[in-house]
Amino acid sequence: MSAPSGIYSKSYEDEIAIARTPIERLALIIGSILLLVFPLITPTYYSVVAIYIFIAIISSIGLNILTGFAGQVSLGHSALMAVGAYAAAVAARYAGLQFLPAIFIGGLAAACAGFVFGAPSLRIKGFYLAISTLLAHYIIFFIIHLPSVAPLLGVPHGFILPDVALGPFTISGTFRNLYFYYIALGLAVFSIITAHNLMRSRIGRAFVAIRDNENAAEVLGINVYRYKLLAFTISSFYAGLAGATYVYFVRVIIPGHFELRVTIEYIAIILLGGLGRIWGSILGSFIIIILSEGIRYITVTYLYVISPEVSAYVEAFKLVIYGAIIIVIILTEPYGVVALLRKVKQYFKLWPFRY
Amino acid sequence: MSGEYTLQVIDLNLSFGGVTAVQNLSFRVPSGQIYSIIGPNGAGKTSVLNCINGFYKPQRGRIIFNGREITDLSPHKRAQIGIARVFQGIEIYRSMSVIDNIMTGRHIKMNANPILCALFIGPAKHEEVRNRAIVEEIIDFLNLEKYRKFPAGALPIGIQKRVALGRALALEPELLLLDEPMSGMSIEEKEDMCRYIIDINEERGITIILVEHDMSVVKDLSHTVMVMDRGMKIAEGRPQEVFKDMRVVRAYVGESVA
Amino acid sequence: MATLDLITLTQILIAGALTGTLYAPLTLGFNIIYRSSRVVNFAQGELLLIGAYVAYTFTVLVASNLIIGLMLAIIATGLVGPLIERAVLRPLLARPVFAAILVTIGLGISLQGTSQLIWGVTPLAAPVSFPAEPIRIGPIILPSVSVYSALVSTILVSVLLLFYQKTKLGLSMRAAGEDQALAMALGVNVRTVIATAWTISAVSSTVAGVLLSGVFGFVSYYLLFVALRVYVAAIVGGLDSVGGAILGSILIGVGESIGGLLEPSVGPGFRDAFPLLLALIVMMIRPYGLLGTERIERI
Amino acid sequence: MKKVVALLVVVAILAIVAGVLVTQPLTTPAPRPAEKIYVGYAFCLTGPFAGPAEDGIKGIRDYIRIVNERGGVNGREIVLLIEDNEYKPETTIRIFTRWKEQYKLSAFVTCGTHVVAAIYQMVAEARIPYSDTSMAGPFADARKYPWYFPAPLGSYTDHYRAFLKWFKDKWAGPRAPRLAIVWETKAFAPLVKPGVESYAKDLGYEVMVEVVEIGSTSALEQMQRIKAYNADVVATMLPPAETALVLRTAREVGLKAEFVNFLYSIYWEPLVERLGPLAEGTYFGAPFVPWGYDVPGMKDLLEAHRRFHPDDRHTTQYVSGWISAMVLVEALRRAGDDLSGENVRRAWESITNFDTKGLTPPLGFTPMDHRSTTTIWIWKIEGGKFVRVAEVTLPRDDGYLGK
Repeated sequence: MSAPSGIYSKSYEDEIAIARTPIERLALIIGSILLLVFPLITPTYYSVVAIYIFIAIISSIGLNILTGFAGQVSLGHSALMAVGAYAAAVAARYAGLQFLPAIFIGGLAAACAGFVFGAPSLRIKGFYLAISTLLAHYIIFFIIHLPSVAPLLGVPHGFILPDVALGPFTISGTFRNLYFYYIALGLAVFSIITAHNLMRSRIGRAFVAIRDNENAAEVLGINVYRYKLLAFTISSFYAGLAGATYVYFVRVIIPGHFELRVTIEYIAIILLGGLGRIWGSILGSFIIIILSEGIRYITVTYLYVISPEVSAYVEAFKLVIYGAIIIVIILTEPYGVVALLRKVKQYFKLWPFRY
Repeated sequence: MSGEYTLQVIDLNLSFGGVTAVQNLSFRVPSGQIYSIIGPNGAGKTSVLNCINGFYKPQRGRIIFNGREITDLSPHKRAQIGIARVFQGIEIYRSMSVIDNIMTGRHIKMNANPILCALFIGPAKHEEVRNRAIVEEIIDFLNLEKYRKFPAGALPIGIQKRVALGRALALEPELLLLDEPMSGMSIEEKEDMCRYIIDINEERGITIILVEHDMSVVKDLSHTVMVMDRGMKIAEGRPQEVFKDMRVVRAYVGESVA
Repeated sequence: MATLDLITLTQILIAGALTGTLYAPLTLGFNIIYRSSRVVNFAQGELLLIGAYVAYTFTVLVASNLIIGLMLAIIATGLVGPLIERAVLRPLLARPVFAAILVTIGLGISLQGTSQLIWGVTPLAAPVSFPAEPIRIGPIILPSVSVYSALVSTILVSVLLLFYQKTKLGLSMRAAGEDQALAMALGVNVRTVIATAWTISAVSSTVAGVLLSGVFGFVSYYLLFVALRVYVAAIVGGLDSVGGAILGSILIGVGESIGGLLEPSVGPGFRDAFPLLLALIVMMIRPYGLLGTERIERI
Repeated sequence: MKKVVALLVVVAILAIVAGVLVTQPLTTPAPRPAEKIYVGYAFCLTGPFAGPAEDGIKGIRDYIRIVNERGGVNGREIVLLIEDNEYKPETTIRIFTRWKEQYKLSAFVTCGTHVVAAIYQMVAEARIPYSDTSMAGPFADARKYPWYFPAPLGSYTDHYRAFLKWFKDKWAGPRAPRLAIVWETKAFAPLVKPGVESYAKDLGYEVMVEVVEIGSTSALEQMQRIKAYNADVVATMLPPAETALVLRTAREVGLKAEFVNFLYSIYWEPLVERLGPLAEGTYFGAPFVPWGYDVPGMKDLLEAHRRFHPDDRHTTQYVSGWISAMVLVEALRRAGDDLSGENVRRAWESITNFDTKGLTPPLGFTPMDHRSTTTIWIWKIEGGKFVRVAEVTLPRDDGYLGK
């Protein structure tokens, strides 16, 4: 069903390989080359947008693991990104850690926080759980703003992170964005592969089992609470990684990076892309960021030409369109763009014979 | 296998608020048997299974599995020591493929940690492949080859029930709880299911507790039948004997008659 | 800090409870949509904003009489609510709940833009201005807007309860609130129920918008910040209970007051944080909210 | 089939969006000939300060329009790039990166103190003078932030300091005056409060501090504490809605004290109108005149307004935009033909005693100090009008630079 006829796997190892058909392999190679060459042949602005997309992919993969796979709704994702970002920033500033160890520390710190965020999931379910994570979000921000903590973290006007250093190489100056593109790409690929592996292993299956039916999962010997906590922890690791990478990119860490609307945006990304699919996170990040960036660009470029007096109205118009497109996509395909693409794939697989 | 009885239920009492679901119930399931529980709707059959599984905490009573007291054990621990369950409703994972559904049943037999899983190297990968072979064997046993990669939710009900059975088998349990495995099936599907149940019991030596409404099935399959009514045991014995008992017939008045 | 005497404490608690009634209509609006269709409406804040702007339009620009203007505003939003539902949420009936959530997010963004397109970004006059002089009961000072909002909330809830108890539609709504599938099987027209829920929600959001803008004296974008508490209030009270919405709102108000009282000793921002801690504790003890009913899962 | 059609529509929309995005800069060659001057305004046209910003951008645009009509700066036309930064740092970063590539920016202007915090480093690396509508003290320290020029309207801290100095000078009470600072911890106030607080203590004030967070609906406890404290002055550092809340609650608890408010929350006619009696008698410090104030510099402004927006709202924020555009144009004029960021910055720092014909006190910058002026006018709201009650000149004291 998933592979065209004529594709045989000689062993189970073959079957679980990532690219199985020649077409898939070709696509993988061409895609990799395109991604590697992209920043070299386009203006830096596109690399910057791409970096945002990569970071969104990392973070939304985390949210998708929690919400899409394990079925636990969270409104605390941006707070976890903040925890990761602040942990990395503190590690870099006070312990002098380099980029990779620092963002790793960020991921771990967020994972620990996520473990705590998930604690209520033993008793609280569904939207109630979402609100408990929302409360956790605000409590984290309250702590960050406490007079005894705030100066240490440079809250609220932020402190500057050191340049990204990889071993003896320091990345700064003119080509900073270019190098950072590759770093973010690498981290995004790392996240995609690890998440893909996790989700096809016993852990991913346990998550889906919990999402679909907790009782059935229990009788299969899955410790539901433990796996929910694990889902929170793993999800938060990606959130922390994304948060840390993000602040390294923008150089300054301020609480304003991680407001609630960021969480909402990530929820939109995974819902739009497709819940419970790693591809959903990738496509969703791509669409949401291109959309918000593109609509801004088009409205500003073309509407200001018509009349320079319309400033605030252009912005309002932009919001209306952005919201409307999200609505239209979901009304067209409630299961997200991934489901839509699968239908198209099926359609063309059978083409020109329809039955 | 320790002892003669795989499961002993002693003086079980369960109530919700003021409503009594199970009352002073004791029974023993001999090892290697198919033990059926029958009774009219609301007799408390499923509640008993839920107590054995650990979903309901009885107010009083003990449950002993293989000589070990499990009354206070959580459901997933009970699964880990060898109690599997197929639910009355179809509770397979609809979005997963048939293979993944049954692979999920192998959960307790696998133990790679998250980091190994994320990197998909070494033990994690070997484990996946090894268990996959066992799953293929179960698929083979239940004749599910055709549907291996279909999302389970898209399959006919009869096949879905078979997948659920396969998933339970993947646990390699000692005790299998089947809650109305035949409901909603055609005659042919029922016949198939009966054969699988007998094979599971005889070839794999798995003790089975069967809750079923179809009396002909119960008669044909069971070694022992227990009859419940309003939370109490009203009869127990070999199928032929039990069905002669007048109380049983009375319990079924107005219900599907044996 | 001045010594905490009984009068101050009473004052704080009463004022807090009254502030809570400011949130109550909005929480109610959120709650009703959830009850009728299990949709978590992330556009509730935007409904509030639109409601306040519409009220401004009718009271300041269209009608010279305040009461007539407010009536017109309520009618207008009461029509807009179900229209929104019809346009974007109806097609998702019986589709995944998550899709509905995303649609409400998109709806919120669009409504925000629409409000800006129509009413601009300059603060507009509040539809109703409350007297700046407080109402005094002995030594206790109560902001007039809080007192009026308590009054309005009481009326709103009474009317709603009457509607629930006495009308057939109300009965259907209660039935649908308990169990949608069952209600459908019993011949309840779920579409009508959901449309009615959106009407009620839009109207009570408008009422909330009028009251809340009265606190500041003008209508603008900031009303969205206020709306965030609603989710917490709804959860504390219990999502499936009308009484819970009111109780939750009041508790959040009282929590804010107590937090404000303790702020000098705990730290800045405790006024906002304390209700959340309170909510977390409530959820730990009663995971389905104070007045919510726990659903026993059938296995 | 319907699905597929709908899908195609969506794909088409996305393709157009992506297509325009990709092709646009390629069709317009990136390095443009230098006959035009490009200045980028990433402004908060949505968000909590959208109202003032919208008026401010009109003032800026009208001034630049007039300059262009009169032949531009040194014969070059100024091109204003305006986009909405949504009051968010990340949006600003994307806008800046794009402009930087598409145009040779001579200056970059944003809106929002937290935006400055997040983006300063990036703009400084691009070596482009960076200005802003905000005037937070710490960034005015040119030793630390050499590329940043706060709005040429004093600094927030100085606005409050000038008032405190003036109030202290006329204080005749038997005890030290008591100051209550009401701030929020999430937006701009944390950058203002420490400087004001330490200055007040230096002046001999007794100080207490209260917090009213953004989004509050009640400030009863705080105002009661302030009343119990017997404060003589209340300094609010809050956005408009919270300022309104505080004024109202103060009235309700019967708090009798002088209020000195944040200029962006009060120095704007629509807000004063909305607040009505609540705003009466409150103060604020601002080194620029309101709309229609009778000074020579107002003539051009009124004229421009008459021509470009005959029916439009006339506000103080328009004036502030106009003034900041004046300073910008002056810097560009002094930069001459070399419009590189370095040179524009040098030119900007060479401005001394810039005369705005009464719109502001004389403005000036030095390489060490980017505060435009430390002469602050104290304004009082009387009868819904802004009345100038005093002029206070603070010493350009290094000790307070960056606070």
